[in-house]
Amino acid sequence: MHGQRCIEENSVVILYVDFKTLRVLRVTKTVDTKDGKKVPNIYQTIYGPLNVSEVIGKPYGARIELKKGFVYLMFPSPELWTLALPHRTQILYSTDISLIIANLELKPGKIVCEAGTGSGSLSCSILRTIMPCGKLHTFDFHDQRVECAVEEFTSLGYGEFVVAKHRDVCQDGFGVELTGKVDAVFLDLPHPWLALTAATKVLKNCGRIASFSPCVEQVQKMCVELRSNGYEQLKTIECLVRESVVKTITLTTPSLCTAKNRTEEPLPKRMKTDGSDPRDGGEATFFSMPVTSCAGHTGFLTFATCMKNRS
Amino acid sequence: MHGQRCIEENSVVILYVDFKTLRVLRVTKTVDTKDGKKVPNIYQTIYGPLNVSEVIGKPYGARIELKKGFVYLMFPSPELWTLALPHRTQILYSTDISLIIANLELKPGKIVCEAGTGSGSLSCSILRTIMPCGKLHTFDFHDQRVECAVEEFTSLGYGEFVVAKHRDVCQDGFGVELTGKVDAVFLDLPHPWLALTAATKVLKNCGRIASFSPCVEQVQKMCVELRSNGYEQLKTIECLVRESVVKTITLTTPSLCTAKNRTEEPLPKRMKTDGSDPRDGGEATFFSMPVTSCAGHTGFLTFATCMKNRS
Amino acid sequence: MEETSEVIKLNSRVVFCRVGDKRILTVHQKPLYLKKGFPKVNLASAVGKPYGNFLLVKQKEGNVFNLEPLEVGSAKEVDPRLEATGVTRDNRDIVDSSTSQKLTMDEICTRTGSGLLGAEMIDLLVENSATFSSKSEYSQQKYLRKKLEKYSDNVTLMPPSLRLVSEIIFDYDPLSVQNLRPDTLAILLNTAGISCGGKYLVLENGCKGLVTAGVLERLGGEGRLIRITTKKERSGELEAVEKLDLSKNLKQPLISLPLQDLECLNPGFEIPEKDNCFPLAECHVMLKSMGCAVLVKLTENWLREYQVLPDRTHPLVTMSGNSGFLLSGIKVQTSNAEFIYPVGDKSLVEDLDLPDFDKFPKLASATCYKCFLKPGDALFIPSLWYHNVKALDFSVAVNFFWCGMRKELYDAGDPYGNKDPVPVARAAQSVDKAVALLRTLPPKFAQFYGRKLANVLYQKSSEG
Amino acid sequence: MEETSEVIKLNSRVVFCRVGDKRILTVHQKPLYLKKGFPKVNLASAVGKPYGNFLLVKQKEGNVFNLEPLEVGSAKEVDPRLEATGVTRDNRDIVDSSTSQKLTMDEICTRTGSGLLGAEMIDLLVENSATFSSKSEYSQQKYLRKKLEKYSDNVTLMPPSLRLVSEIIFDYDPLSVQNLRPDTLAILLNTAGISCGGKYLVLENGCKGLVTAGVLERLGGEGRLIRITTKKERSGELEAVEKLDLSKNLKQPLISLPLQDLECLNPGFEIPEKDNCFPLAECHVMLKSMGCAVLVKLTENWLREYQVLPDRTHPLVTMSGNSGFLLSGIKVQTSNAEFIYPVGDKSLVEDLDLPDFDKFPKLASATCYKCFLKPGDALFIPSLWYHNVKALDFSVAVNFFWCGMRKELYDAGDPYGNKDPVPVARAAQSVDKAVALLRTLPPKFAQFYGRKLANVLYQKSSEG
Repeated sequence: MHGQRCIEENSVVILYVDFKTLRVLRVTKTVDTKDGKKVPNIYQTIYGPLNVSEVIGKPYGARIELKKGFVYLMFPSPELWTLALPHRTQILYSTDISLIIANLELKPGKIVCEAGTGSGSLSCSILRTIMPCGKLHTFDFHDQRVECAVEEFTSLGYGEFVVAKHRDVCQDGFGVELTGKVDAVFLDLPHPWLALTAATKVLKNCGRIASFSPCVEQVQKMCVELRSNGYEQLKTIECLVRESVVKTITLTTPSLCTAKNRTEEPLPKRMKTDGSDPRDGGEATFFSMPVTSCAGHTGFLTFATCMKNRS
Repeated sequence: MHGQRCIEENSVVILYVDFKTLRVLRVTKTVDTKDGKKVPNIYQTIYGPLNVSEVIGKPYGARIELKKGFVYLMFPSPELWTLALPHRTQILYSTDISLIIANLELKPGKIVCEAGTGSGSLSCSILRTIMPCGKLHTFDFHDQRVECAVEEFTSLGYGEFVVAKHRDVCQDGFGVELTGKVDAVFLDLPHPWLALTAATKVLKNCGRIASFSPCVEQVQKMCVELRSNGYEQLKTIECLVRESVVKTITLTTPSLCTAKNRTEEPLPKRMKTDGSDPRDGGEATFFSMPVTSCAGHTGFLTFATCMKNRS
Repeated sequence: MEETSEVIKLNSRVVFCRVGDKRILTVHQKPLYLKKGFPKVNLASAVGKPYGNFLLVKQKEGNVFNLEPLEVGSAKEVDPRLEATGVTRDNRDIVDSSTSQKLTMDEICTRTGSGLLGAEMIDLLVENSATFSSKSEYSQQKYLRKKLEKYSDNVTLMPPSLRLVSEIIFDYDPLSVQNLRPDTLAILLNTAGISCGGKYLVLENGCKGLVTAGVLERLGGEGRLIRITTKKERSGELEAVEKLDLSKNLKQPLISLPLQDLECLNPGFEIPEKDNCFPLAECHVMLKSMGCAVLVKLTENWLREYQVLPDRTHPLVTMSGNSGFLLSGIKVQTSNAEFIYPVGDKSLVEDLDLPDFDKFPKLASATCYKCFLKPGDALFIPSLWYHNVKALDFSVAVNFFWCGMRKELYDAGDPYGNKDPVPVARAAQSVDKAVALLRTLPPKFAQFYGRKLANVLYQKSSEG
Repeated sequence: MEETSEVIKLNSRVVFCRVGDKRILTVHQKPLYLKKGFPKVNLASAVGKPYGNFLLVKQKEGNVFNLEPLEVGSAKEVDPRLEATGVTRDNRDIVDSSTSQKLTMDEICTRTGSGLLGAEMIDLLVENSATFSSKSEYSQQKYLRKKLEKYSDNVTLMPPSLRLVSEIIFDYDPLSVQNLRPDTLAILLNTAGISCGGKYLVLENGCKGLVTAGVLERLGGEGRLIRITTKKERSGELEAVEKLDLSKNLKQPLISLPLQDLECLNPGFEIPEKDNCFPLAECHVMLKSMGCAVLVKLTENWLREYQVLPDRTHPLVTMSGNSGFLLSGIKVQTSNAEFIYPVGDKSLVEDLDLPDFDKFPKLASATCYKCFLKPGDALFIPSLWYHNVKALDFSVAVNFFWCGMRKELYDAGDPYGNKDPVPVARAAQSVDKAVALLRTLPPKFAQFYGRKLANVLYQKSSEG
């Protein structure tokens, strides 16, 4: 995946239109019309039509001029994929994904089980981390979701590192062939404790488990069950991210402090930035402040270690 | 209380030694020794002995020179009292106190019930807000605590605005004489729902209730009971305070950016402060950053309105 | 001090709460339009009734609703799923299809006769929704909220309070009050120790008068609130005070003072902004270095609100990210006199530009304000302030001395007003005499009585 | 790629966990002193056994403990009240009197025979404490923790992982890694998209190599990690890498590059500090204005940890207040060429200091770096960079041109290397010819085939 620098036919590209508009684009020269004809693949954007066959051969990150503006062709990293993908379920966002990967101790070569697959946003991040010699076994009780996920994994180039199955792990477990072979299990289920016996079966000694739940009651129940199933090092966390907006402004002395004797000691200014509009004669500076409204809660993450040489 | 600008005999003063060391000082000219003799009241501090009779007549905020340094004589505001008082129980800190007072809609003239009294740190803030025509009825099931609190309220000048009683409100209620006369009730009890019937009895229509609990389970139970007792506008909040440390430093250009062509564009500096040590030839500036470790949890505050024209 | 009226009065303000709508209205005789597509409400129908829960009941004539108090026991519990706020801003829901409701609008209107539904009718909507049970918790909440916002006949009327006013103004547009969240306002008021009868100064810019309103409420009509106003005072600047519906008596402590009148006295403070902590960090450094305050703190507060429902307890999915910074401290006495070695009306320090710190070590602790005067500038020096002037170039200074006391108290031979007033000079002579007398005693006695007399002198003179 | 050994090996590193003590040790033959007043532990006794829970068992000779694996089913559940961390820092407890324990130390030692207690013996201590039941929850936890820290015979041995290494280093002293909390490290590694086989550059200063260790772990031995080192590289700079016990193969991607070697290429970035967000906000402005990155974000993250126990669920009473700021963005292609109206090897813009924006509107979007050269200075301009030089005074410039390509590819008559290389000039001639040919067609056709041929030209030339 790291060797692949240029966009090829049948690649998947994330079309960056603006920071709020990211679209999944499959690079084909033609598309089929309803009546079965093949016509050139033209993708409509607010900046005008994009002739998709023209992007073949461009490097990822390339800027494409359209009639009324430009777009970027981005590599489908798990983060961009998460922003652009069709949400079939509530998805996990990148902060929680980062913490899950770190706390499950994932790295190349690890064997991981995931239930449910959902929209596959976590799956992609797991795959990027465990490739090229690890394996992800992902399960969902929703048939369609599994089908969609398999197709997407393949188109993103993860196909050979993932096994996606339609199964209710609470009832049917993760499969006997995985017994004692799994390094980490991730559960995003309404009743995660129902999958705990199955998880314990497939986990190696000192294997890690993670569970994502939006409500305190689920966490409370899960922790009781984890302890009584011989899990240790329980840790329940929540991570909130606050973004700061950075704005370039033209500095004026506040009208409240216009006493004459202060002119020799001007307000402190930040370094000027060369990139500011050269037509602007004023002195550009900037300030940053946290956003007014931010995500207050996604869910609680509970982690534990499966101890097999006791209990 | 606002007229009182100078320290008198028998005043209570908070002795500010440093930001970590605040002491309650009762201004008496003499103290009794163990064998009943009266001797001059000398208070020992790390900066040397303080002859207490000398502070009589000084204004609050006065600075007293001692042999090895100086101390300040502070007015016993509820905030300083909270920092200096002998902790008989876990106390409420000023952030939670601020929210309780605002959400109970306290102002001069309000009638308030509080259970338990504890160390009296909230009581003092309530009293300051409802004086001089409101009244605080405070209850504790611990006999000694009530006695101490009464003594302290009197010495701080709140005596006539507070009634402190030794009573278990969960069993015995707030007293029939208060029925329908109370604007606000505050509960800091392990099982606050046990006092809910009693609270409903004394509260006016549209009166406010607040409950402080450290654990989620208490909050869960309390909310169920509040709803089934006809309370509305339920709100459970938690407020965390993060302090920033501000340090004055002498600015040096980071060693990583010593390229010669950058000397003409020095690092941005903040306004110099006149108060920095005049002996220091360097260019003093400052930075602020949040503290490394801060309070992560005190308790959850649940507020509600008692609706009496329904259910 | 006055009691809040416990019944609703004509021409008073009330907080009007309906699902998704909380605002402050004046109880007029005429029915009010509340929003587009919603019938008029006759608030006057609630006059004389206690605050609390009401039902919207359609009148026979016109599309007008009256308010009728909910009788004891008659109300059905409002669906607790709706008490959680902030739900509407969650965008992770499955899109709600408009065709999933089996009942048509006409059927709804026929069944209710009024176009409004009681809480008990929501069940009907839910039962007849094809997709409700398959929705996620968030979507169900969103659905119920949407329906109730349209059809609910439940209204609560409350007396205005700072709590409700600050919540309503903040929720409507946090930036209109510079993100001054109700919890931050609460901490501000309590930290400042506002209480009945006190004297306070407020410089509030762009917060719609929330701070002023809060101080006035806690003053209870007694004391003084000096509000510094700037040239740019806009209309609506005191919106919060108006919404709080304070009586004339409660507003009486407020006086305004234009900033210009203060400026010449301003020793150089920046006006704290709240975008980031730098301006306040600067003030922090100043307060500490001047030694005029203790327990100086710079803080930021986070508010987390929780949805607490059976089996569905969690923090709200959106939160306010920013409510500025608070700087606090308690003023203490600074005593420059002891740091600058004064003798008579002079300091012993010869050269203030290059002082001899070995000889005058305490000078390092003194607070010093410096400024440069240009031709035409004037500097106001308050009485009893030690000062030092240095001419950088050829210069002629013109001094003017205000006589704050009666004229005869000043020394006639001292046009500069540097000398002690006549009575002080005389008192000093008396003290000198007393000292000479005490010195005739053995040292231990001289010391003891010296302290005692000094105490008497201090106390009696400050009583005067 | 390699498998972590599932049994403990001699001379490998293990994470040693006992109540209140978590650290990374090397499994030596010799017994280890762990702390004052605590007997030696013979880690070698665990060699060949799987990671997990062990009991400390006293040996007959010497004050040495061996590690014996806990047999299945033999362990008693560790008191769950102790799983919550951060309890010890709470200072609101009632002071624990040392006389409240009825059992003396001698009695304890007699009963256990070893000076260490199993978890089951803690009950005995609790039963014999006069004050335990009257303590608050916090005090009980503190009490139990103190006793277990002294007497517990339970030990867990784990293989080192980035999770454990980053927790141990951060918990020991957050300031030693500039408050780089494990969650912040996790977000950093994931946002950077570290994966096996990639090429990464790390400039890490004062974080004990945590970032380097994290990248190496995720590279799995393949790819490249260029670590920029500064002159001040201190010992212990790569403590995290050492503690992680990476094999030689896993360390192989790491190469160091001194910052000095980079400096001449540095276009003027500040090194981001993490004290506050200003340095990163500056970088944010630069990245945005240069147009070289999208989705540029400046974030701060809060971590809340919860104690989840039956009837005692709450966030921990202390938390980390500060883990710095993270700046992230994704690099995209910038194309100055289209903004500066190039024709041949010149720009059409006549005056770059006072450009005519009406005539050249796109110029406003161009990125421009400016610098001043003093006598003796040299400026390296990478090939294919458009540049403009203006002499402020009388000046003689000495230029040196590197020939990155074979010599014969350059135009012999162009010592400045400004002209296109010979093959390009020739290709241009061919293209001109093609254009002239296409122009003979009707405009619609000329346009259509022009695009087609341009596409062929682009694709084929980039394939080469």
